[in-house]
Amino acid sequence: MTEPTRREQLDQEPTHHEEHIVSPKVYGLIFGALLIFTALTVGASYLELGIFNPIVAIAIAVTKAVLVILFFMHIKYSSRLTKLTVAAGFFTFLVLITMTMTDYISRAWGLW
Amino acid sequence: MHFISPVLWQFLVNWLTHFALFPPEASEIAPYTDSLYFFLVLISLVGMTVVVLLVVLFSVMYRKERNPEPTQIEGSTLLEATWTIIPLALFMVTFVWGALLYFRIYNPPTNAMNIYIVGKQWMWKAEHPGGQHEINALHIPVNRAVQLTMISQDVFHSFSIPAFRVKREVIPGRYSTVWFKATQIGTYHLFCTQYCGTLHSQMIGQIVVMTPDDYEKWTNGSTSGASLAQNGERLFASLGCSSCHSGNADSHGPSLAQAYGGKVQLANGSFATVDDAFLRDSILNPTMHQIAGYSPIMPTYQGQVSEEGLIDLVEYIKNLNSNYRVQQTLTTSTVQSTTPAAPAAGQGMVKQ
Amino acid sequence: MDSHVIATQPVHDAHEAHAHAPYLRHHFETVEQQREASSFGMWLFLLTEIMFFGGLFTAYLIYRNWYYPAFVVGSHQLSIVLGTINTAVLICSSFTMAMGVYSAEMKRRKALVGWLLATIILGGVFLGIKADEYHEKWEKHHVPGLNFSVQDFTHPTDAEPALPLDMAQKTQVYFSLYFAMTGMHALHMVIGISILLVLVVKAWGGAYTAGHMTTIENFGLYWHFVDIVWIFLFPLLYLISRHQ
Amino acid sequence: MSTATIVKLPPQETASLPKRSYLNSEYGLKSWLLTGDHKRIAILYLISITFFFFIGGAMAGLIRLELLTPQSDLMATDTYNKVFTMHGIIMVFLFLVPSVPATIGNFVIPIMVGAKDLAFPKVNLLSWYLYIVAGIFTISALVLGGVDTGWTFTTPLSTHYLNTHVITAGLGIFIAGFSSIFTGLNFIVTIHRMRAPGMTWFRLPLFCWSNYAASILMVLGTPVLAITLVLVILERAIGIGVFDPAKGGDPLLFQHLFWFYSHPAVYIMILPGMGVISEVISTFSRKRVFGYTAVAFSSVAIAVFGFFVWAHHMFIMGVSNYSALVFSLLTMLVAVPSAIKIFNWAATLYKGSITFETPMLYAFGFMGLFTIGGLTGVFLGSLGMDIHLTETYFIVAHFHFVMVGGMLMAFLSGIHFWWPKMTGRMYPEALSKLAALTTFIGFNLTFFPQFIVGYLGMPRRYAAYPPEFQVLNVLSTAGATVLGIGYLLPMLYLTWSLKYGKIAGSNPWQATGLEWQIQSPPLTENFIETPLVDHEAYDYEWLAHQTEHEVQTVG
Repeated sequence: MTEPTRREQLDQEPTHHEEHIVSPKVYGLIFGALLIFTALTVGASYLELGIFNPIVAIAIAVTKAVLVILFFMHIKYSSRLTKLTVAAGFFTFLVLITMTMTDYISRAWGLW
Repeated sequence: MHFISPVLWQFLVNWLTHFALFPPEASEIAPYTDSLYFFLVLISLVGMTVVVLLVVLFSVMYRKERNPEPTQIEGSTLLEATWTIIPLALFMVTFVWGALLYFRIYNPPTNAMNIYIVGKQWMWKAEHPGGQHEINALHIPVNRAVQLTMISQDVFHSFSIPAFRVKREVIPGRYSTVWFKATQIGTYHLFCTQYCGTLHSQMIGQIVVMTPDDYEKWTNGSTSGASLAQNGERLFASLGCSSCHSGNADSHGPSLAQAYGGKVQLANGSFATVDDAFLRDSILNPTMHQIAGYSPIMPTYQGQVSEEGLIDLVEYIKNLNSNYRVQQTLTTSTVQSTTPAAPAAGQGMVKQ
Repeated sequence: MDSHVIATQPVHDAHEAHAHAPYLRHHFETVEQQREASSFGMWLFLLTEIMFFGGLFTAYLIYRNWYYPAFVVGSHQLSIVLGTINTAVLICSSFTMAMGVYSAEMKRRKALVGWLLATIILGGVFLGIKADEYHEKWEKHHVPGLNFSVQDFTHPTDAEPALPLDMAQKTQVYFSLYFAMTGMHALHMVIGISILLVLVVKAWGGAYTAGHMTTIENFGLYWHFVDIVWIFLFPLLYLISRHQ
Repeated sequence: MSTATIVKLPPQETASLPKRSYLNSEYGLKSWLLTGDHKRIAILYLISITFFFFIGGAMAGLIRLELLTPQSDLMATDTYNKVFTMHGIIMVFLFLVPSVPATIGNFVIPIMVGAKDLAFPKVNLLSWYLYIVAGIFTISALVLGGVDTGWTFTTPLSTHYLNTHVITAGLGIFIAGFSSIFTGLNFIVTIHRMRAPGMTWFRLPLFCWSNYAASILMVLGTPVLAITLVLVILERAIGIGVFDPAKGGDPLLFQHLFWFYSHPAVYIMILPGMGVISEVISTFSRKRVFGYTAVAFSSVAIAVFGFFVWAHHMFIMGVSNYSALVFSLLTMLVAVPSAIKIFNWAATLYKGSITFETPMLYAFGFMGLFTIGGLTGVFLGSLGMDIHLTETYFIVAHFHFVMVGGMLMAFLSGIHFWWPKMTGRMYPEALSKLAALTTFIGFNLTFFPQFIVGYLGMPRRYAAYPPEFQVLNVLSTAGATVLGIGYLLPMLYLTWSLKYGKIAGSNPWQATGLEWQIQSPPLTENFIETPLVDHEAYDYEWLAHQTEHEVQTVG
């Protein structure tokens, strides 16, 4: 049995990931997109969309957040572990909201 | 036994005579709660025995002197599945049983008589529909379903009667209800179990369960003159409610006659049941309970009516069987105490 | 190989002369490991930040459903122009921060300092505008607890419809959340700018352009996170039913 | 010592402590207060949590003394309220949450995974300083006149109806929260990124798994408590309206947010303790833990499910009945992984070669008491049963069985287990067994009567109670005295052993963990060379082979 060097052992770690440098062009594009989305969301709030007003606003905000996370924060180029970490955060946040809402929504349903 | 100090001796006697494992089973619910409790104690005993037995048995059999060489075992999926599934099954039974009990405890029967409870730091105020007021005590008849509509004036309290196995949080700004049917005559503890400040441990009282006759006597003996509904009527007039809720077709507000218990459509399209909580909220936050077809002109009475006043109003509206009473209130600003607003006291306390 | 795998005996001279990079801390094996550890650590910290703001968002969601008219009117008290400008400013600052990270990656010292300074200025502009908005709220008696009056909502002077008193009082809940949320966000901005000031000085000394730039990267993550929070706060607080 | 013992102390004539270790690498107060060494920080934590444990314990003593008689005669009711509030705050936030992770975990986790230190030594030190600042805030709240909200800070009581130092105490807990976030963050990164070559996830000792699971809860749960406390403080200080029913807020929302952290916090407290038990049971039965994977994943399952059950603290508080149903069901599910653990530990004993050293005695105590604590948790998770039991002494007994009977037993077990590693010296075995026994008896005498008095209906947090509950309360107070002695004993003989204890040698228990393969007390850098791991955790055959090999080469 040949003894693997420490360096090799570390490189076999599944979480290992090569660093990727994002080019200014990508940053510029994302920057532009974010500004456009900001304009869009302001515009959309002046339209009468009924129930879709908040949905559109949230959808645009989520899109913007995803762009920032993927590109500005390099998640697109990060290891699976980092992606999982971000996902875990949002998942727990959703647990907090949905499980709290189970109470608030069903309170109005009457006693039984 | 002379060598035992008198204090200790007294203590021992006290112990032997007062030792109890269970509070009295004084309500219809109590036996149900106790049977679930026995079931759970049984499960626990069995579980405990299994664990202790395994630990003791293995400790004896496989102690180093007897078994110097351990045998390495990886694990056993079958065994692990067994002790995953058996507890899971038992816990599921517990869940279903507990849920059924919960329904039973928190679902009042429709014919329950209603008593209002107001909690405040640090006392319980009970208001009977006939106008009897009590502090830190509650007189109820035996074998009669009693529903409590409770609210707190300040912080969270909790209304607990161990002998009845019922308990419910008393919440500021919101009615909560609990019901029970006492089955044994006697006097029982009433506790506030939610920590509510300095004198939390003195927010206690008595539940007095009486025979129907005694109860009748007690109600007659402690009436304060006007029933809750009559007080409500007076308040209704003095707040000027009748100017809009006159029941006429052209009035600004919806008719209140026989509104209680029905469903109304709200301005936002949803439907709501008109219950005590709805009535109370409508007085304090009319905008949030805007009934479809009416304009939002009703002012809020927040800060103008005490919780007791609200209870009077709710009780008054609850007992409005026709608009006649409202119109009478409209025309006569003073209330004749000779005309009881609620029908007969006994009837009036029965819901529907 | 077993016997020497694990050190069982103390060896007096344990300090081997490794050809370590100067910024490699003693307990890491490789630079790679160190960088990944600190980036992962930063992400975990941001995870706590998500949950920190998560509590506020939950409260917001519940009260917005309960008191929608109050939230609409409250929202209309905010200046959409200032809000939009601030959003744009913050997005710009995120961009400059990203470019700062890029400059560090490219080992361009002056560019890095420049981008960082730009980020500081933009952050300062954001806080300035925010302070102006807060000041206006104070003048208009919209600060719950300290200085609040429902006058503007029950008897509006502009085109807004008047709210009934009970709903008007609920605007307090809106403004409480407004101040709690934007206040927490602003606090994060203040902390961010303070750190940036230190970073600029160090960057000027060339600390991050010699190959070790984890600090800049991690700070970038923080700054972008603060930006994301605002991306949600803006539509939630400023843009409720603007069409009404 | 009987022949059954597996303690292999080095021959006493020649025994000596290693010349160089983390304890004597540097001298002076400064070298401790500015240290980056995880072992020294663990010691700092150990000293500070012991300090707070005894303050909290003194409060518990006062509570029990007051409850000796039905009247509130020892102290006024508001004093009593302040005492139990302080007892709760100190024990939960300043003792239980940091107890095992910040002391034992801090000390052994880096060594267990084969690292030289935690990933962020400075953050680790910062976490200790935050803890100290939190402690100062809490103590000053106490000194300035106390706080009487109960450790749950229930609104609107805490925001509008009290004149005590709620803000000071709240800030203390807020800061303590960040201390625990940083500890958790450090553990997660260390376990992910700092493992030695060959140390795969499934070769990790179970102590690492359970601390990892607890760390997830710390990182994700604590911030919600932090923001909730910020809102309470803001509401109290300047009167914003988020929870205030008078302004349209919902006081129940506070409960939701508070318990979103505080229920998982229970698992933050118990999971690391479970990790200790896995190590101890395995070591003293000389067997690998039965069903390693099941035990490892049950920790993670507890952590994940832990986030879905919080509203079971609110069944009677006016949450919707439908919601209560969901939360009760999920509560039943979270009980299952704990059951799996208990049975797997019991099965580990099967065909082992068991010895009964002090840590093992504490571990047996844990198994018994935690089983009772866990099962009574099922009582409280069951909707209908909860109505009668909640807010009574039953719930007090339940969580003391889990927290004191479970967690504190595990903590003491762990301290005795790793004491030789931390200090290089053994403690007096007979005395420590006596302490374990005293603790067990005292504990049962203290808390078992509380189940009965709880079912009888005695409400918690009562300074005065109806006289018919006195007998059980007297039993409880008597037990508390015994329990107090049980806790003072280790304090004394462990301190004694620092100077006079026998030299322990590197592996007195013949345990398999990496931490036992290095000298005791360890070097500052733990390992001279990064270890290469080629065996599973709890591989006693590997260990036997290892010792044999040594004997051959030496001899």
